[in-house]
Amino acid sequence: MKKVEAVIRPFQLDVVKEALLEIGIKGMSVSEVKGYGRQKGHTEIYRGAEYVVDFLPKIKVEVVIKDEDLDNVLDVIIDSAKTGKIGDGKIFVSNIEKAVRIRTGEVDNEAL
Amino acid sequence: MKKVEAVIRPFQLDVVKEALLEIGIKGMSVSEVKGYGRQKGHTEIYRGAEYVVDFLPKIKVEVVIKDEDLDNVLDVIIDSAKTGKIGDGKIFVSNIEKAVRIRTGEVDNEAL
Amino acid sequence: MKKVEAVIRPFQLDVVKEALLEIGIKGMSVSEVKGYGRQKGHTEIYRGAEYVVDFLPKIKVEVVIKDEDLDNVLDVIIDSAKTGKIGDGKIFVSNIEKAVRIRTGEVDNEAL
Amino acid sequence: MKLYRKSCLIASLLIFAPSMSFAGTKFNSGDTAWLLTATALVMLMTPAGLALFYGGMSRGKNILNTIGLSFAAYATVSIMWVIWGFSLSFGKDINGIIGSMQYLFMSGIGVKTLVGSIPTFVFASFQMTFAAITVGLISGSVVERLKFSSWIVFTVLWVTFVYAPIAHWVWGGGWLSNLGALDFAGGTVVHINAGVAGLVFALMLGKRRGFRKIAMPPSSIVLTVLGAALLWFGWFGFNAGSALSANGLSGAAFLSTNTAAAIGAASWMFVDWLTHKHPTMLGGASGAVAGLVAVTPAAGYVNIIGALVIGAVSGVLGWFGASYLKYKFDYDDSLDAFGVHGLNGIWGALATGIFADPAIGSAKGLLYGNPHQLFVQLIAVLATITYSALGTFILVKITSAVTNGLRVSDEEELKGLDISIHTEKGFEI
Amino acid sequence: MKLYRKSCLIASLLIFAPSMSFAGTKFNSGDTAWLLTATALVMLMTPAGLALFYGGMSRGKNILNTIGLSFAAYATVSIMWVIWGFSLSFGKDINGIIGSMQYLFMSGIGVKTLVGSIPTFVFASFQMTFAAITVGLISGSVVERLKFSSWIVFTVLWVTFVYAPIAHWVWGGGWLSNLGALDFAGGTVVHINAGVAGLVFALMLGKRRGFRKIAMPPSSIVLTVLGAALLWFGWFGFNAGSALSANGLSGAAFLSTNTAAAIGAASWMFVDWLTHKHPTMLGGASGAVAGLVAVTPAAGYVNIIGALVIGAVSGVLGWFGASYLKYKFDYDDSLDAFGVHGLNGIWGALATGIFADPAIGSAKGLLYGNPHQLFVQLIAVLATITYSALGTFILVKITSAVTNGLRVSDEEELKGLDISIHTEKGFEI
Amino acid sequence: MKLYRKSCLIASLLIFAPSMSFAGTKFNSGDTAWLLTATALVMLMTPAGLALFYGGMSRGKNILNTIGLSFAAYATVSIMWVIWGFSLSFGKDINGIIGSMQYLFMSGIGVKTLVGSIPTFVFASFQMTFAAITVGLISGSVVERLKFSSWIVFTVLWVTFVYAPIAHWVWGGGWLSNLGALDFAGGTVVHINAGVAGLVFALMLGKRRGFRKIAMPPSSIVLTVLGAALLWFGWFGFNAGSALSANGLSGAAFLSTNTAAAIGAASWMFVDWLTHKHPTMLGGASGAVAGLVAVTPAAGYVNIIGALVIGAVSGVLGWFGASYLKYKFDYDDSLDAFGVHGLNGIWGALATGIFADPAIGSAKGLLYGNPHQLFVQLIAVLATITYSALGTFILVKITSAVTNGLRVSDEEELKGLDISIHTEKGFEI
Ligand SMILES: Nc1ncnc2c1ncn2[C@@H]1O[C@H](COP(=O)(O)OP(=O)(O)O)[C@@H](O)[C@H]1O
Ligand SMILES: Nc1ncnc2c1ncn2[C@@H]1O[C@H](COP(=O)(O)OP(=O)(O)O)[C@@H](O)[C@H]1O
Ligand SMILES: Nc1ncnc2c1ncn2[C@@H]1O[C@H](COP(=O)(O)OP(=O)(O)O)[C@@H](O)[C@H]1O
Repeated sequence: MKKVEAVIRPFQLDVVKEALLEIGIKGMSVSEVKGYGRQKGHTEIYRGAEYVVDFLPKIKVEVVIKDEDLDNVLDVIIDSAKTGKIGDGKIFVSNIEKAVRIRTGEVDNEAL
Repeated sequence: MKKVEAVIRPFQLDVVKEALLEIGIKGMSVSEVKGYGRQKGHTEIYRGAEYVVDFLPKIKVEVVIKDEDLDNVLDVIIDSAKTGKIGDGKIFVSNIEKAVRIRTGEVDNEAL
Repeated sequence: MKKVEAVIRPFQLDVVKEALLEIGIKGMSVSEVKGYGRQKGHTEIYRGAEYVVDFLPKIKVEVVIKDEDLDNVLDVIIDSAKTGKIGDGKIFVSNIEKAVRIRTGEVDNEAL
Repeated sequence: MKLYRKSCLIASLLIFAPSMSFAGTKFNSGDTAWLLTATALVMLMTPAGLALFYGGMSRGKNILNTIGLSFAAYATVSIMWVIWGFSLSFGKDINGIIGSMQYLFMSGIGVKTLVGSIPTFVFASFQMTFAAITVGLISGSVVERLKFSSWIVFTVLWVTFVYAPIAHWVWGGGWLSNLGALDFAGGTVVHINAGVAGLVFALMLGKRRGFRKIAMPPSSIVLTVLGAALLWFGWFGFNAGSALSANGLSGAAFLSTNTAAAIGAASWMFVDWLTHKHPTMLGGASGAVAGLVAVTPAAGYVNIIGALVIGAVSGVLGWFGASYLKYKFDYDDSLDAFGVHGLNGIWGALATGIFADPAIGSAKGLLYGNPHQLFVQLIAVLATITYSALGTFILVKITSAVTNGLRVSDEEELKGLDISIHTEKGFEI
Repeated sequence: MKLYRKSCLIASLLIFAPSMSFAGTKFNSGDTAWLLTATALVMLMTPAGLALFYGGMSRGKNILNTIGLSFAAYATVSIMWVIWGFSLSFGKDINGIIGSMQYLFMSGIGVKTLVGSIPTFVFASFQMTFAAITVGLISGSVVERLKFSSWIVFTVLWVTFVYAPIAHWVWGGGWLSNLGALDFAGGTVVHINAGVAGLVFALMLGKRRGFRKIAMPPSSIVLTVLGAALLWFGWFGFNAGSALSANGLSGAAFLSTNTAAAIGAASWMFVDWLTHKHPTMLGGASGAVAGLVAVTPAAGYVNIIGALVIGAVSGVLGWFGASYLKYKFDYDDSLDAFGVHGLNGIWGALATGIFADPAIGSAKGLLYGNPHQLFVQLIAVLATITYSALGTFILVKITSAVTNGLRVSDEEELKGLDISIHTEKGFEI
Repeated sequence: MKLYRKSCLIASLLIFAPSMSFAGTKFNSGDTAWLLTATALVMLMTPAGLALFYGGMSRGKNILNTIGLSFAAYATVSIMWVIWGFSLSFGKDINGIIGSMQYLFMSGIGVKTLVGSIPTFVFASFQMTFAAITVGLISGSVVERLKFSSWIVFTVLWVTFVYAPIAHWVWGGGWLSNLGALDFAGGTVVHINAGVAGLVFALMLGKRRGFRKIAMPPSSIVLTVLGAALLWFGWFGFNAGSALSANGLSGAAFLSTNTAAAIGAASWMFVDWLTHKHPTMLGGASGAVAGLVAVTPAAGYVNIIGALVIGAVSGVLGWFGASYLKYKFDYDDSLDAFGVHGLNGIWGALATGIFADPAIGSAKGLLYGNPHQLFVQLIAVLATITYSALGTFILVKITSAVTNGLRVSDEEELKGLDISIHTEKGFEI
């Protein structure tokens, strides 16, 4: 199995989620992260003190999938998360050795 | 070393933590995630506008362990995180190539 | 490519970020986690009810890098995140099989 | 349009005001004490009550800007009121249309000048808080996308050219004073006026990006409920203060106000419960405000049964405006200034013509054998709607020209107005 | 039980009220101004002060519902008060037990009807705010697990069958009026009554899931402190308003109130510091409320030294109730309505019998050579406890039958009442 | 230094007070009603208004402690005021330096004792709220690093040895009473005094760890704006209440207060806009407070044009103090008690000497041909600065000795004072 981690723009989450559901991905976990990259942050000013906030709010989507779904999933995420402007984010793929569904004890592909 | 990532119900965290401590796991990192899966979300209503919130609050426990502890850890998490109802969550196992304790520079099993 | 995950003290983030930028790392994602380990937590008291809060706020820095940068990155993080007191945190390294830049579709080292 | 009773009262008082002094028999320290208090209460409504009520309903990225619109409205109106606003509204009548500039910078008013039994300085302060909240209410229709500069320009223009004239016609001795319409504390001048202006402004401004497509969860219903509680609190100053004295009429207005707010909250929550199987706190807060709006023109005229009916209907009406009408006609009156204030302002003005009880105030409504009153109320409502809609349309056009458009950029809207306009965050906890 | 002085005063005033008019010599605009203000201040206590004080103490998933209980209590009581509540409490006495229905829908009361020097409409509004907060206080014992429907039904029943009778006995010319007990602003009718009712209700309802097993961190001590500050502010209306006039007695009550609150806050924090080595802000906020409760019956009777002692003890007593007694006897009086209000209501009522200084009010306590007063106070306390406990027991049983049980389901409790009951969140920031 | 007019008035009133009674001709229920209200309004400023204004500006880990400093200041001063503070300030004058201990524990004051037309109990309560907020303001300079025990000790010492004497000199019949300086509601006694004390305290305490090196984002500008709105609301009691009666002078003070606050908000935001291209809401809130500070000594003396100028300058001055001066001279006046209150207190005191209009109050400023007044104001300002700086210096030294240092440990500062001092969190939502 593969874990696909996609760091995307917060406002693209709904689109990405729908796109994944459409190709039969039934579960995922998302979390809020702060991203640093080429995209510029903003400046906050409080009584003259300026703070450059260069970490931007991003959403990390984590989805563990069967090996054979990988290309499909990557395509779908790229398609749905892309706006073409700096800051669209990245996708990272890593290997998952084992998966378990806690409720039933099912393992690996069965667990997804 | 292995990284065990368990996505569990927020209210099970204390039980899971205690169970891991009991088998000698001395460190872990947890974070809040929103999970999408078979379990149903809820609807929020604001002046007639209904929002289906289908991402549910979950806790992700990340613990890096020695290879030989894996089975034990999996058993313990499954046991302690299980309620038997949809939404109990998943466990994913991946490989960790290197670990370092920042304070001392100790590496790998020594660092855990 | 390697993914370096460093769980560090919240107040060290700025130092770590600057140190990574200096060695040419141009992107990273950080998130808030709660860490359990040797470092002691605190007690909260509300009308006589005491709650031991043993999960401490930590920051997880995730950065995906080229294989050849690994040692350099580890050194830099250790250097910049270290205070020498219990609770400085850990670094974990794992393998990344594929990386994609969503905006351009560039892959692997190009995508970082 | 506080026409018949109060405005006539005020108008006549104003005429004689300069000749009255502390040495005279009319000054009353109890009335003055209450009006000072009432003014402070109404003041609180704008930068605190309304700010939180609206702020809590806006998204987390816009909460500060939403609060800022109320805050800025209050500050801006405070300044212009003492320069020309008060004079325009309450200066010597010019052809029934507008007040003279005699009170520019409050000139000619001293510590001994009275309006009725209270000092003119107190009366002017009290009236200022009404002008301020009226503009503040409009902001509910346009939050989350309006430029801050446009808001300031619009505020200045609108108070000058829409609010001040109507206030003059109704309360300053203008042409509406003689029509005989009833408006105890501002159902038409304040609520219909603001609701209609909000609707027009919202239509001209366009919808928020993603309206009805993406979720727009309120940043904090807790703050909205707190805001509603502060509005309710301040409204005692608004309505019971409009008696311009501390007596049985203030007491009647006070109790009617509370009653209508309470049953408005209950009825909105009840409709929630019926239609969605859940009573919402946003519904409760909104219903209380709906009841307060509806009872505003009626507070010093109706008895308790009148207040109960007015309030009960108001919750249903507000619910209808905010949860149905807006979606049916697909306009983005974002926080329902029209749905809640416009509709209930109209209802309250008409209801005053129905329920006015001569045992409370000195007027008779339909139920007490005076159907003419209802007709007069209808005229007043239509006049206000028409002038407000037209005036607002023109002033929004001018504002747009002056500030080079009305909307923030798409990118700013996406990022949130707190950061893009104010370079600040609402919460960092 | 504002028996001896104030209730007698009120009772006699009520008898003569209908014959008084503005033309008479008794109406006073200064008193009326203060009572209008005081009523607004007390109003603020329920949907804002208490709502935040309690809301901040409940968990994040229940904050909105907790606020909702106060809000709903205020709205519900407001409605029923003008229909039958005021009449039941202050209508013509029937056998010393209850008021007649003569004031149903406030009938027979006009803008010129007076109670003492203030309009009856103002008096009725003032009294309404007391009834509302009394119910609101009870909610502290039962939050985080009670069904919303049960709360509404309980509120209606309890005000009708427990609050209104006691208020009548004490303030409406009922049998307790002649006993000679002192209660300046509601120590027994409000605080003992609410505290005891809360305890009974909590015992019948059962504990929250996980009580004493899982951490139940307050959602926001910041909001709790703000709530306490608003309660403190409103309490000036509560206590100094209970003089029913603006004079030296109001002033004495005002200063005693502030003093007791301040030293209550200090003493609770001090005990915190002693026992846990840390002064908590929740302790400070709670101690202020404890002091305010304890001084309520005493405010217009005691001198500053009395107020200092009453307040100093109150902080210790509240701490004892909330941090010790509850755990010792293992009942889930969740936000300590009994621990803070019940205990301090009792202490305040007895302390009034000890410290009443004839130089302030017109009564003498134990320290001024009148041990009998303390005995009378004890009787009043016991009577209130007994009736409140019994009445509440029966009404909770009825409520449970009517609403098909009192508790939300386990799953709803786990999810939090904000989402499960209201389909809303408190914060989304 | 409310010298010339008000303090003389108060001083003379105090002399005759004991002989006045309710039976006399002087007691006025309307004035009393307003002063009761005004006292409640000023009370709200410290544990709610200032607490939120400051709390929202501090970091999330220190918000509760910051609120706690205001809360504790209010409670502590409330207690010491009725024991010895009031007597020290307003007891029989001893050599123009200090009041006698005759009113220890408020002894000798009864419900019929008057000051002017209001009961002494009301006057004492009103004055207490001034003492409390003055200390509270100082906390803005020292938050996020001060020990709680040091704060309590400092509060007791400072009110006793700095505040009470100055209040006596100016308002209690002391030596400054005869100087003829004008201070309507406390520009010198309250604002210069607090601002200077804050600066001295901050310099002695040292900077926060990481000052100017790490980001210190405010926990909640939303709460800061709410706090500013509550301060604004309460300030009507502060300034209009300082007329000690409900009349045209109160009305003038009310309107001037509102005007200066509004234009202060506007001018600070405008400078923001000019210098940073963005108007900030923190600037708006701060500017409103700046305007309120500056108009405090002037409120009952100047006309509307005076109020407009005073307020417009105040926003610029506050901006300059908080955004420039502090960084230029590199001191950590954390929330700008000196930058906002100190500077604007000075400006307001001088401006009163310039703009005092005999048509409003009974004094003439420079613009009305009385340059001497400005000179007198300058003397008053310098005297206050000198005494406050010296006194504070000594008392901070003593405090440090008594509480074994002033600062929390580095580790506690890093963790945040909410957890380390109070074992609590501000928010858990
Ligand atoms: N090397 C990296 N490791 C982990 N996350 C990264 C890395 N580089 C970028 N990111 C994440 O991707 C986000 C987008 O990157 P950015 O350089 O701003 O734009 P783009 O992806 O369009 O090139 C960043 O905010 C960060 O969260
Ligand atoms: N393929 C997946 N990849 C990552 N996380 C998943 C995946 N499937 C489910 N999850 C996580 O597991 C949680 C529980 O899954 P769900 O299908 O609701 O119930 P169950 O685990 O009982 O089958 C989800 O909320 C989500 O956080
Ligand atoms: N086995 C582990 N797996 C994952 N995270 C860990 C593990 N052990 C420690 N951590 C993380 O590292 C943090 C620091 O660990 P701790 O034992 O407190 O101090 P130190 O790193 O100095 O030994 C913990 O708070 C936790 O977030």
